[in-house]
Amino acid sequence: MSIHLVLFLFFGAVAVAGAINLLAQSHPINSALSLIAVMAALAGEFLLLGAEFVAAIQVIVYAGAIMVLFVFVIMLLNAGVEERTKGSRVAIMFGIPGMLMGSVLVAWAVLHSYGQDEVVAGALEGAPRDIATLLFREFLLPFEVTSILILIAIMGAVVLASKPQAVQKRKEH
Amino acid sequence: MVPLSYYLVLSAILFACGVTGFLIKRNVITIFMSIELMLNGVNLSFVAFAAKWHALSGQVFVFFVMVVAAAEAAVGLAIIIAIYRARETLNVDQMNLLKL
Amino acid sequence: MGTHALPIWLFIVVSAIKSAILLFVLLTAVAYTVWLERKVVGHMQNRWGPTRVGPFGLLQPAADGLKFLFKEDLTPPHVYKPLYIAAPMIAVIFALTSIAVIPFGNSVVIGRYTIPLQITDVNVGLLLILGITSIGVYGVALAGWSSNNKYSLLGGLRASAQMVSYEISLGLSLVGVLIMSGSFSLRHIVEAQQGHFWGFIPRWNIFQGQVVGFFVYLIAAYAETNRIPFDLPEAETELVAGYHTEYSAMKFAMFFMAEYANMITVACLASLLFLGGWNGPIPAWLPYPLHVILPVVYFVAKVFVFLFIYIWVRGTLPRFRYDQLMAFGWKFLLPVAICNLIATAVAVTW
Amino acid sequence: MRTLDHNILTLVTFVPLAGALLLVLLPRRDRDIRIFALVTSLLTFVLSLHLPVYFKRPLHLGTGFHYEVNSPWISSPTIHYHIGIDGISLWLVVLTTFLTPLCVLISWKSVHDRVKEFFILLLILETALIGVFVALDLFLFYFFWEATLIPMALLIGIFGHERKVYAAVKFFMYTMIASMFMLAAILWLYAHTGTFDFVEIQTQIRAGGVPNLSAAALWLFLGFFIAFAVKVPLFPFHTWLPDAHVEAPTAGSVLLAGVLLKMGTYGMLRFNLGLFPEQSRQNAPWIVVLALIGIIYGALVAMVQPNMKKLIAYSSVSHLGFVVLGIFSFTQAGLNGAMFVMLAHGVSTGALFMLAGVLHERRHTYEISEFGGLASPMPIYAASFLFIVLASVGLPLLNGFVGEFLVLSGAFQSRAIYGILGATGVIWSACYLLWMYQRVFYGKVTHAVNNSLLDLEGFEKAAVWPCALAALVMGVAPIIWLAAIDPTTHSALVPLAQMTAKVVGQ
Amino acid sequence: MITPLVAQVIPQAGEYVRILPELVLSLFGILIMLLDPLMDEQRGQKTLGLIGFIGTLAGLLATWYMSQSPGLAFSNSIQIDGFSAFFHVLVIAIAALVILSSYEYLAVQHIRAGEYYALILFGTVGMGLMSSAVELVLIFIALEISSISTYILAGFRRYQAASTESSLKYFLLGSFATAFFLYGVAMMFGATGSTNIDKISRYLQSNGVPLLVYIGTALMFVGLGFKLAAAPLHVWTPDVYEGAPAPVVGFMSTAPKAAAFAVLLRIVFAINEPAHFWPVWVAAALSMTIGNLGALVQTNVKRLLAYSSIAHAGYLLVAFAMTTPENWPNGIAAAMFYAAAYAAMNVGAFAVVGHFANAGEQYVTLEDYEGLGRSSPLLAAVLTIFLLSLIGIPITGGFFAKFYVFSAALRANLIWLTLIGVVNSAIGAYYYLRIIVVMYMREPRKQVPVSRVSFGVGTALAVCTFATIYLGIFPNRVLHYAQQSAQNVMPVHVAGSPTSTAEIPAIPRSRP
Repeated sequence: MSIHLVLFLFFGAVAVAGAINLLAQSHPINSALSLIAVMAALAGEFLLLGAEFVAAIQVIVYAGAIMVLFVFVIMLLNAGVEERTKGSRVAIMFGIPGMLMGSVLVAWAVLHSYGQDEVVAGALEGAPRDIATLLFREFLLPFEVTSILILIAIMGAVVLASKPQAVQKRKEH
Repeated sequence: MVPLSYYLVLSAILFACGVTGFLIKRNVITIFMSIELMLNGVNLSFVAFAAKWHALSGQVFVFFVMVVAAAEAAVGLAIIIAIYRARETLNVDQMNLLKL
Repeated sequence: MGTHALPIWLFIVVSAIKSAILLFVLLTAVAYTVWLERKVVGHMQNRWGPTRVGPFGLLQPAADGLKFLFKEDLTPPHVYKPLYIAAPMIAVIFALTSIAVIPFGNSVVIGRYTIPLQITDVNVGLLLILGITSIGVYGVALAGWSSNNKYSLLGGLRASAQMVSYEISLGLSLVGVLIMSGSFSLRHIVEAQQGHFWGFIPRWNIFQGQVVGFFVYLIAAYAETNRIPFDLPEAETELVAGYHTEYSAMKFAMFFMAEYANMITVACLASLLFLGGWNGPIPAWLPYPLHVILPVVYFVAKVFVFLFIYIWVRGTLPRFRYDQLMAFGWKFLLPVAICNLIATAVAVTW
Repeated sequence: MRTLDHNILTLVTFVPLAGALLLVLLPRRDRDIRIFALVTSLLTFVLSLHLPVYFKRPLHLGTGFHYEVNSPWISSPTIHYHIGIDGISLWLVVLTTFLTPLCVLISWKSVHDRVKEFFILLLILETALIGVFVALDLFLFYFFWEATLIPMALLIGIFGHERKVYAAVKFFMYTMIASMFMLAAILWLYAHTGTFDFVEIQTQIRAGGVPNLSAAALWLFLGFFIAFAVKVPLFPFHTWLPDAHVEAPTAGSVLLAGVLLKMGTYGMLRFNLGLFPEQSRQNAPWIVVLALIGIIYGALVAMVQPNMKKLIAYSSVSHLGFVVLGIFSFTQAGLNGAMFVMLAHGVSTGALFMLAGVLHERRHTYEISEFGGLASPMPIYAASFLFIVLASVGLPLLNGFVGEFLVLSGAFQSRAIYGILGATGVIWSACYLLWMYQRVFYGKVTHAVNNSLLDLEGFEKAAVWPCALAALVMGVAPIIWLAAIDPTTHSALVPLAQMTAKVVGQ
Repeated sequence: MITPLVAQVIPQAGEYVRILPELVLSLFGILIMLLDPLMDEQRGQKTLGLIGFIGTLAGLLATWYMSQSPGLAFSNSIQIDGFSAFFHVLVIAIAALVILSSYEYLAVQHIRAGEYYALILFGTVGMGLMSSAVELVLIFIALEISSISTYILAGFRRYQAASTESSLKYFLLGSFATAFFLYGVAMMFGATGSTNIDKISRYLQSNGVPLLVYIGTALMFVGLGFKLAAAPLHVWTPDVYEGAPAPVVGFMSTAPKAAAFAVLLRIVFAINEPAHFWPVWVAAALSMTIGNLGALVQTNVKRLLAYSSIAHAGYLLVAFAMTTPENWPNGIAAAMFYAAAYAAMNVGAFAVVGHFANAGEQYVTLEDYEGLGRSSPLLAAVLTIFLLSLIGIPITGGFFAKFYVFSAALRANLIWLTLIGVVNSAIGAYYYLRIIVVMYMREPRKQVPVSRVSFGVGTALAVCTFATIYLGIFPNRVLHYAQQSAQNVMPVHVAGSPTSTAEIPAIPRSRP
C-alpha cells in the first residue's frame, strides 16, 4: 500500500463517515458539522489528485462561506432537533432501494470502464496560473455569466429574506 | 498510486448519500445540505476525471460548481428564512398548504 | 525548494523541531501580547497596567495562565455539551494552524541542506491561510450557539455575519498584492518585494501603490479578529461578553489564546504582504549568522508594529453600532476594495 | 362570371363568418343584431343559389367537382385550400344556407338573453357546416368538422334548457373522441400518400399505389366510420342525440337535426365509400343491420316518448337509419334515395323542431300530455304542423316519400329482407307521428292555459312556411334535385361495380 | 497600448454580437435595479415595467441582429444558428408578454416591481444562453440562472405562506435535479474528455459509446426532466404553480421549459446516444397520462393548468422519441413549433387567470369562474380561445402543434405512442371544457369582482390571441423556419444533414 492509497482511504473514510453521520444525526447543526468534515476530507482528496488550488478553494468557499451560512441560518432560526414525523414513506420505500441500485450501477460502470487504471497523483499541476488562463480564455463566457448568477442570487436573497414590512415602509416614504 | 475508479466510487457513494438524505430527512435545512453533499460528490468526479484526461478544465468546472452552490445557498437559505417566518416550522411534512 | 534535498526522515524531524519552536514562540508571544496590551492601554489611559507580578508585571501572563489552569471548569447545565466543549478547541486549533505556512525569514543553510524558515511552503499558501481563518469562525459561532444563552447566541450570530461579510473585503484587498506578485506562495510574494526604488525606497507592496489595499486589509482584519472597534460579538456592555459568556477557566483561555493568535497571524500576514516581510537593509559585510537572524528580526519588528497599532486602536476608538458595522463593511469597504483591485489591475496591465 | 364561379364557394363559406366578425363589433342592440344576422344569412342563401343554377357548367371536367378552388395553404404538411362540390355536397350546402335564415327567424323572439353571442355562434356554425361539405382536402375537412363542434356545444350549453351543461359536454365528448379516430386515419393516409388531397388520395388508392394499405385499410375504414357513425348517429352511438336535442335551443335543434347529422352520412358517402369501397362492401352486412336496428328501434322508442322533442329526436335516429341503409345497399336507387332522405329530413325535421319550439316558446314545455286539442286555438299552427308531419311520414307527393321509396327499392335490390324490414320503419313512423299529432291537436282542450295560446306569428310563419313549400316542391318535382345527384352517385358506384365484376370474373 | 495578454483575453467584437441579446437584457436588468431605489412603489411599477418591456423589445431586435451572424463564439461555447435564434425569440417574447401581463398584477398584489422585472430579464438571459450554448458547463450555469430566478419569482408573494412554500418546493426539487444534471455532465466529461457537445459527438462517433455516456445521458435526462415537469419527475409542478404568482407561472411554465427543451434537443440529437429512446418513450407516455388524469379532478384553475402543463410536456416529448436520423428533423421541428404554440396559449391563459385572481389571488377555483362568460364576455372569450388551443381544436396553434408532433411520430412508426397521445388529448378535452362550461353555462353563485382590463394585460392578451390564431391558420412560416433550423441541431456525422455545426464558420481569431 502506497502512502497515497493510505491517505486516500483515510480521507475517503472520513468523507463517507461524515456523509453517513449527516444522515444519522437528528440535529441540523450536527449534520452541518459532518458536512464540513466531508468537505475537508474532500479537500484532502483533491490534494491527492494534485488539485491544490481547488482544494484551497474548496475549504474557503464551501467550508468557510457556504457552510457558515448554513450554520448561521440554523442558529438564526434556532432550528431544533428534527421531528420524526410520518415522513414520506413512499420516498423511503422506493427511493432508498432505487438510490442504492443507482449507485451500485454507477460503481459497477465505473469499475467496468476503468478497472484498476491508476491516476498519477500530482500528474496535473493545478497551478492557479494555468487555471486562470483556462478560465479567462476557454471558459470566459461561463465565467462572465456567473456574475449574472451571483447578481440574481444576491437580489433573491434580499427580496426573500427581507421582512415583508419593508414594503409597507417604502410606501410610507 | 490510487486507481481512478476508487475516486469515482467514492464520489458515487457521496452522491448516493446525498440522495438518501434528500429523501429521508425531514428538516429543510438538512435536506438542502444533502443537496450540497451531492454537489460535493460530483466535484470529486470532476477532479478525478480531470486527472484522468490531464485536462485542467475538470478543475475549472469545480470552480463553477462552487459558484453555483454558493448562489443556491444564498437563495435557498433566504427561502428557508422566509418560510420559517411564515410557517414557524422547518419540517417539510408540514409544508402542506398546497396539496390536492 | 530546499526541502527536496532533505531525506524524508530528516525532513520529518526538522519539521517537528520547527513546529515545536514555532508553537512555543507563538504561545509566548500570545501571552506577552496580552501583557503588552494591558500595559500600553494602561499607559494610554494614564495608569500603570500590571505591575505586581514580576518586574513591570512581566510575570503576569504566567500568573494568569496558572489561574486559568487551576480554576474550576464550570459547565452550565443547559448547554449543548459536545459543541460547547468542541467550540474553544476549534477556535484555538485553527488559530494556531495558520502559522504553519507563514515564512518568518530566509532559508538557513546547515551543512548540505537548505532549510526554509517556515514549516511548509505550499504554493497556495495564502489561500490556505484564508481557508483556515475562515474555518476559525465556527469556533465563535458554535460557542455562541451551544451555550444556549441569548447573549451568547447573539454574539455568535454577530460574529459569523461579521466575519463572512468582512472576509470578502479582506480577500479582495489581497488580490491587489496577488496581481503584483503573481503567486499565492507567501515566500514568492516576499521575494517579489526585494529591492529598492531609487536606491532607498524599499519595493514593498505598500509603496507600490497598495496603500489603499493595505488599509482595507487592516480594517477588515480588525473585523475578522473581532477587535475593537469591531468587537461587537463580545461587546461587554450589551452582550455580557457575547459568545464566551458561559465559558470559564481553560475553555475561556482557549478563546483568549485564539483571539491573540489570530491577531499575530494577521500581523504576520500584513507584514509579509504589504511591508516586504523579512526584507530589510542587511549590509553585505555582516557575518553570515546575521544574514539569517536579521531578517527574522526585521520580520518580528514589523509584526510588533502591527500589534502595537492594534492595541493603539483599541485604546483610541469607540465601538461601532452593529448596523454601522455592516453598512461600513458592505457600502464602504467593499467598494473601496473593488476600486483598488481594478486600479491595480489596470496599472499592472498598462 | 368566371371569377364568380371561382370564388362563389369561398364566398358562400365565409360570408357568415365575416358577418359574425362584424357582429362582434356591433353594439348590443338586440334588434339590430337580429336584423344583421338575418341579412347575412339571407345573403348567403342567395349567393348559394348560384351553385345549383350554374351547376352544369363544365368547369373542371377532370375530377368531377365543380367550382373547384385549389390553392396551397400550408406547405408542410402539404395542405391545400381545396374546395369544390359535386352532386352530393351541392344540395347539402344549399340546405344549410336555406335553414340558417329560418333559424334566425325562429330565434327572433325566443332568444332574448345574450342575443349577440347567439347569433355570432350561429353564423360561425354556418360557416363551419358549409366548410365541411365543400372541403376536398382531408385536413380542411377535419378542420371544419371540429370547428362545428364548438359553436354547437356552446349553443346547447349556453342557450339550452335545464340540463344543458350535461348535454353540451356529452355532445362534445362523444363527437370529439370519435373524430380523434378519424384524425388518426387521416394522418395515416397522409403519412403514406404524402397528401391530404381527397382526389389525389382517391386516385392513389384506386391505382393501388399506397404502401401497406391492405393491412391498414380495415382500420382506416373503421376510423372514419366511427367518427361518422357517432355523428349520424348510428344505433349504438346514438345516446347523445336525444339529450342534445331536448336541451338545445330551437335553432340549435334545427341545425343539429337538419345539417349536423348529415355530416355523418355525407362523410360515409364521400370517404368510406369513396376511399374504401372494398372495405365498405365487406362491412356492409353488419352496418346495414345496425341501420335497420336504428330504424326500428328509433321508431319504437319514439312512439313511447312523452316528450315531443325527444320524439322528434328519436325519429331522426330512425330516418337517418334509412340513409345509412340506402348508402350501404350499393345501388343507384339506394344512394339517390339516401341523398334525398338527407335533404328531405333536413327540411321536414327542421320544420318539426321549429314547430315544437314555437310551442315551447308559449308553454315552456315539450310534454305531450300538457297539450291536447290545440287545433281549435291555433288553427294555422295545426295546419302547418299537419303538413310537415305528413311530409315526414312519407305521404306521396311530399318529400319524405320520394327518398324513402328510393331507399327501400334500393334495399330490395340489394337483399329483399332489408327492404322488408326497412319498410316497417315507414309504418312505424306513420304511427308515432300521427299518434303524437292526434294527442296534441285533436280532441278537447285539456289544459285551460292552452285556450289562450297565440297562433303562429309573422316571423314564425316566415320560418315554417318556406319549409313546407320546399317539402311540397321536393315531393312534386324531385327531378330537380335528383338531376344533380344521380350522376354523382353513379360515378360513386363505379368502383364497386368494377369490384363486383372482378369477383364475378374470378 | 494593450499588452498581448489582454489581447488574447478580450474576444473580438464579432463574438459579442453573438451574445448581444443577453448583453442587452442584462443591461436593462441592471438599469432597472439601479433605478429601483430612486422611485416610490407606484411610479416604480409603471416606469420599471416600461423599461423592462423596452428591454425585451430591444432584446428581440438584438436577436435579429445576432441571427445575421451565425457561428460559434467564445471558444466554441455558444453556437448561433437558426435554432438558437428561434428559442431566443421565443423566450424573449414570452418575457415581454409576461412583463406586460404583470403590469397591473404587481400593483394589485403589492409586489415590488424592481426586482421582479429585473429577475425576469436576468432569467431570460439564462434561457437565451441555454438555447445557444453547446458547452455543457455553460448550459449548466445558464440553467441555474434561469432556475434560480424562477425560484425567486415563485416566492414573490411573500406575505402568503403558500407562495413561499411553492418557492421552497421548487427550489429544493430544482436543486436536487440540478445535481443530477451536473453528475451527468461529469460522467460525460469523464467518458469523453470534453464537455463540448460537438466534441462529444465526434468522440462518440469515432470511439463508440462508452458505458458512462449512457449513465451520463440518463442523469442529465433526469435533471432536465425535472425542469420540464416530465413524469415521473413532475411532482413539484402542481404545488409550485398553485402557489406562485399567476403571471410568473405563465412565465415559468413556458420559457424555462422551452429553453430546457432546446437543451434537451441539442443533447439528445447531437450526442446521438442510442439509448435515449425508451426513457423518452416512457416519460412521454407517463407525462401525458398522469398530467391529464391529474387535471381531471382539479378544482383550482392554476393546479388544473399545472397538470395540463405536465401533459403538454408529454406531448412535446413524443417528438424526442424519433429513432432514425431521417426522422429527426421532423421531430425537432415539431417540438420547436409545439414550444412556440404552447407558449402563446399558456402565457395568455395565465394572464387571464392572473387577472381574474385579483388581490391575494383569492379567485382561482372553478367556482369563481362561474358566469364569467356573462360578466366579462371578452376575457372569457379570450380564455376560451386559449383553452381550445390547449385542447387542440383546429384554427388554433395548439392543433397544429399536436398535429405536427403526432404526424412526426407516426412517420417514425411510433404507433402506440401516438395512440396514447391521441387518447390523452381526448381526455384532456374534458377538463379544459369544464372551464369553458363553468364560464358560460353556469350562473354565478357568488359575486366575483373583475377589474377592468388594463392596457398591459390587454396588449399581452391581444398578442397571445393573435399568435395562437396565427399559428393555427398560417403555421407555414414558423414551421418552415423550424424545419430549416432543425438541421442545425443535427450532429455532424449524420449523413445528409446539409448545414451541420462543422460547416458553420467559427469567427477567425487572430492572436498576436
